[in-house]
Amino acid sequence: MSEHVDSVKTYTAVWLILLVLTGVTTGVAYIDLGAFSVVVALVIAAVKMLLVALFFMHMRHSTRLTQLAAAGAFLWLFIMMAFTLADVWTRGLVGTPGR
Amino acid sequence: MNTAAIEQRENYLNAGYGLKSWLLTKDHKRIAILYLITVTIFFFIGGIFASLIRIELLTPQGDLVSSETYNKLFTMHGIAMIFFFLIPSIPATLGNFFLPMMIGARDLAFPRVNLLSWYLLVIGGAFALFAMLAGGVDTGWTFYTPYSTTYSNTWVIATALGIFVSGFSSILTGLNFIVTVHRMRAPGMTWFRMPLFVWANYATAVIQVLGTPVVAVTIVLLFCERAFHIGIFDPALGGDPVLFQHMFWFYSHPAVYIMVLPAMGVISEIISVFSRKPIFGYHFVAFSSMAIAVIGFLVWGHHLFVSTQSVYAGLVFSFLSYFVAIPSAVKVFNWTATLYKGSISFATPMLYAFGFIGLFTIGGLTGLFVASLGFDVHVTDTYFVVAHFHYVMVGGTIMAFLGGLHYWWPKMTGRMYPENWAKLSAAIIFVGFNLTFFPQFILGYLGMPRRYHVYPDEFQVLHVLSTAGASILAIGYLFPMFYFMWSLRYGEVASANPWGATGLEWAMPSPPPVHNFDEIPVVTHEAYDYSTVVGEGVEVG
Amino acid sequence: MKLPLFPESASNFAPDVDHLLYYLVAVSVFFTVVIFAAIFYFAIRYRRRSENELPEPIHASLALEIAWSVIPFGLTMIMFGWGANIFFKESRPPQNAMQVYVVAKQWMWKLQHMEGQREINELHIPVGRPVKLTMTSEDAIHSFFVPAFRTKQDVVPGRYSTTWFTATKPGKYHLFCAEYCGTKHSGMTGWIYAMEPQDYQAWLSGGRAFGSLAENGEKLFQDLACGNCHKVDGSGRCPSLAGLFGRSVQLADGRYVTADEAYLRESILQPNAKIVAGYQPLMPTFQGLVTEEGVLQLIEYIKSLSPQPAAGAGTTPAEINVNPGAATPALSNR
Amino acid sequence: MAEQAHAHAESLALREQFNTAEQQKESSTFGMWVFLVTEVMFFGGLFLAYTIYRNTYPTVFGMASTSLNAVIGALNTAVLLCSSFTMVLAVRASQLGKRKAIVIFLILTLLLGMVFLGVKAYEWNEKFVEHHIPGAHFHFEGMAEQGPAQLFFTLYFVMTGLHALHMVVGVGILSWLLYHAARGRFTAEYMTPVDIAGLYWHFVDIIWIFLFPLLYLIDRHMK
Repeated sequence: MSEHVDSVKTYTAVWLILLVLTGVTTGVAYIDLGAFSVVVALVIAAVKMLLVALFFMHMRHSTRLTQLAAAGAFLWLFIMMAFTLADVWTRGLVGTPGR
Repeated sequence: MNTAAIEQRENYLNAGYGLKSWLLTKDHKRIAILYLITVTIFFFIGGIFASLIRIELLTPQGDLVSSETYNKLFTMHGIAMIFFFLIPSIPATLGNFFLPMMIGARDLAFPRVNLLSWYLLVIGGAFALFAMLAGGVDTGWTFYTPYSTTYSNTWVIATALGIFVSGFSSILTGLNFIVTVHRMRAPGMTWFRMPLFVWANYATAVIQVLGTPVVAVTIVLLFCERAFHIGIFDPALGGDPVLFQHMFWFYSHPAVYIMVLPAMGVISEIISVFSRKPIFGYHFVAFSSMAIAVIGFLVWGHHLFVSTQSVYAGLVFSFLSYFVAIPSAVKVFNWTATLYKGSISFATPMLYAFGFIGLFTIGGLTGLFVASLGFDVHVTDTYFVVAHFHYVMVGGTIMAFLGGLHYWWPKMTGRMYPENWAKLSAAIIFVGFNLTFFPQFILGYLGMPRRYHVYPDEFQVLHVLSTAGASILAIGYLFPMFYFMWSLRYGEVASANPWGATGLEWAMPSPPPVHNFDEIPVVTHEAYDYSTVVGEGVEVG
Repeated sequence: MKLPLFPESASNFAPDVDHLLYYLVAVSVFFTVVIFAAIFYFAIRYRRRSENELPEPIHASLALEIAWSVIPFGLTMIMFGWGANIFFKESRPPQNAMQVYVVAKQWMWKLQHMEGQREINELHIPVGRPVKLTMTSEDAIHSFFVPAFRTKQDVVPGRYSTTWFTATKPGKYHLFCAEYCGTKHSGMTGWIYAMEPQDYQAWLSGGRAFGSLAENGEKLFQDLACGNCHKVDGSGRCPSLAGLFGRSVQLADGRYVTADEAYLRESILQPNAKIVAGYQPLMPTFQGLVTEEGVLQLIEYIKSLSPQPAAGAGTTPAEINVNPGAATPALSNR
Repeated sequence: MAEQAHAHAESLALREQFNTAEQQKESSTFGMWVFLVTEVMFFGGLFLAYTIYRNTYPTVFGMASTSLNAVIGALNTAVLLCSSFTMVLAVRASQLGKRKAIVIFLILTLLLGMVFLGVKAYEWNEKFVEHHIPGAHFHFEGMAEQGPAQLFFTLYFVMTGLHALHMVVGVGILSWLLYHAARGRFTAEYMTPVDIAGLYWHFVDIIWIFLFPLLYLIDRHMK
């Protein structure tokens, strides 16, 4: 009944990459990349998340439904952020305080 | 009829007696009955607050209660009605009872989680009730900061905790419905053979799962700010009160679709059965439920048009708010088209369905009014908005809830309700409702602000009209309470399919056995194929 | 027994909003009548004659579905455009608007004219002249709502919010607080007196003046010793304030911000939020040291340092040819 | 219909509302994923507040973030990643039905989880000593007005606090799992609880994967 079982080798490889990426993201933070540093931090975190989700959480061979659910969660997170930032970033753009 | 025959046959009601069999049940039907009792209690608590408000507003000076009490009255009316009646009512009672049966399952995917959901609602309700009895809360059901965190000295935290706990009841019900619909449909029950009631509850479950956690975390932040005086939404400490409004309405607008979508599902069932025709444009009505669920998350900013939200965000939210109105319009047109060339019976559920379509149409159209930026600037926070959402919530959800209750009562209890009393109360409710809330549209455009305890005396006549309507409405709501109880003992015994309906739930005896189906049915027909039902000796109630 | 069914139309926005209302009501009545008629006709025409009657199932028609999706959508887009147009006009007060400062506090409105007049829960304004209100709150969120003018704007603590209107009909109009703000929320009301320009002038000169806002601002500027750092020639450790108002300022992180009232208020109460390029974050916060009225006076003083005369500061308003009594007076200053 | 579960071990029998064991497992897994969706939205609200306030007070957030110890944060992240690693090995062992391996890896995961919580407690105590806990005694050096700095630490404590709470719940689940694994309840046929606990644990790890850079590493170069 057990579906595809990954090998220990795969898990170890993913684990080591994750540790390396943690080191990288910490190191990169000490370099002054200006506004770009938050982008780099988020990209590295996203890569680590995908690694954990695909390999450790067996997303690779799970049903399309669970993949859809995960994608849906991040789409809704994006909707919440995008529309709230749409307000915060365009406040006062019309030149009148409070509009 | 042989009432004795009902007693012998084993069904979910006589499968066990005593408190333990009810309080520890894992049967979705019994949990639905527990929910029915809980939401009815909260409906009447909310109703008492509503009648006090309406009596208070008879006079411009506000002679019945002090302003503090009045502020608590409208707040507790809002909280009791929204969080403890409207949100759980249709999904948790009618949805819990009939969704598994309609898709041919023996129970929901996680029966114990279902029971936990009911307990969470009761615990949350207990917190809210304690707060009401201990002194009440006066922040409005919206808890806007910085008033709720800094300036209100009432039971804000206890009530917020109650809503936080009952929110998880809504989340877990949604989770249960999604997994059940995806994983436990009977063989042959494809997505487009499912009844539209199941589609509506599925779309509601998606909203519950995606929206409710955000209000949960907003309440956590509200609690932190109020308890520890740290400024998340407090402008003096650099916080942004409008951010609270964004996070609150991100959930609370989709929450109004949690309240109305299941009602639409009930109406689709009733319209189809009592005109004995499949719903016109089944696919469009099904997809419009999903469309409302999705687009419902993109429009919350229309609650913030005058709250110093930026003009450009206002434009975006106003534009998208018109997108979410289209699926609702499509539904109303399809229901009306279903009546064409049908065989329409005027049983009580159908009267409630007609009432729903009429009142929901007015409610929806006035939604178009308030979605328009320039117009909303004038009418937001006035009685125009109060009238709009009561037309959709009371004229829509409660009419559909009563219609669904009357439609499925024979199946739930094995007894028929008294038809004439039911028709009378439906008529009284319809008249009382319109007399209560239509004058409020005029009041709103005149500029009468919401949540006012004292008002200029030129508004008094309209308020008196509204209060008169409210008293008729209150009487109308008492009728079903009595004759439903009466029908449990003296009602005519109901057959398995008194209305000639097509759902799987009508294929089993009333009241249904504990495991719903002896044999999991194989579904071969479309959703509303009446050729399979008419022809047997069908006594129509 | 007074029973008004329609609010007075007393501002430049009122006719627009009323015409939008007529359009909205027309569309709604049309659809309501169509649906009600269809239901009643079908219900009676196709009522159930016999129990075993089985009507022909009719499933769907794509054309009909598209029709009753696209047509209503078209109608709603007109609603959207019309409403957005009004909203956009309301968000940009004209340059020559008469400035009034509003400070809302739990359960009263404090209004201050440029010339120094202070009013509680009352606002006297001349007819035919655009009036811009710059508002803030000292505690909870309030909302400045004048039904006769069809305008409403939340007054949020911690920032300025703006609303403007031009009274077109002399009279006494309700002022309500429209955002729930506590015990006496329903008592936080007042009156707007729209007066003929000459009556307004009489009221203005008659009222006890406390010295114009800018003068009080200058006194406060000296009391708080702002001058030690903000020297006029800019030699101090802080930027000079001469000619600052309305200018675009470059911040430490390179962004450009126009120095409007909101920027000045934030720089006084939370100086570290936006630091000017080339300067250190040395300025202490005046949060709690300066009242909201004090901040307004300081801003008026800083405005008076700007070269172009701040609109309405003490100058007699230009004669506006308003033909009183006309239904929708032709406003020359549009 | 489906006869009782043929699993020979005294595993949880097939729930009566399911027809096949396969349907029960898929439902449980999908149910957990839907629950994780609600958790994403729950933490999402916090990330939204963080994004807005970091956007409004970039410099203050930068200065406040540099007061946190990034090295300890990085080590703690490594500890949590190791616990995820041992957890997935435990799930793999349960797929193969190797009872002893499940027990060992669960113990390792539990230990690493507790180490993480211990380090967290140490960091919080350090913050307490430095008066960085929001509230009456809050004071942050070199900052004119304390408001926005207190805002950062409010978000810091609420986010890491809720994450730690989820860790504590995770430790509880793992202990329950360990108790049953030790008694041989999980076989190759019935390992759903281990799988689901794994999903939850990995999710809590993913939340920390985002919390660490966003809270600890803002403008680290400014020091």
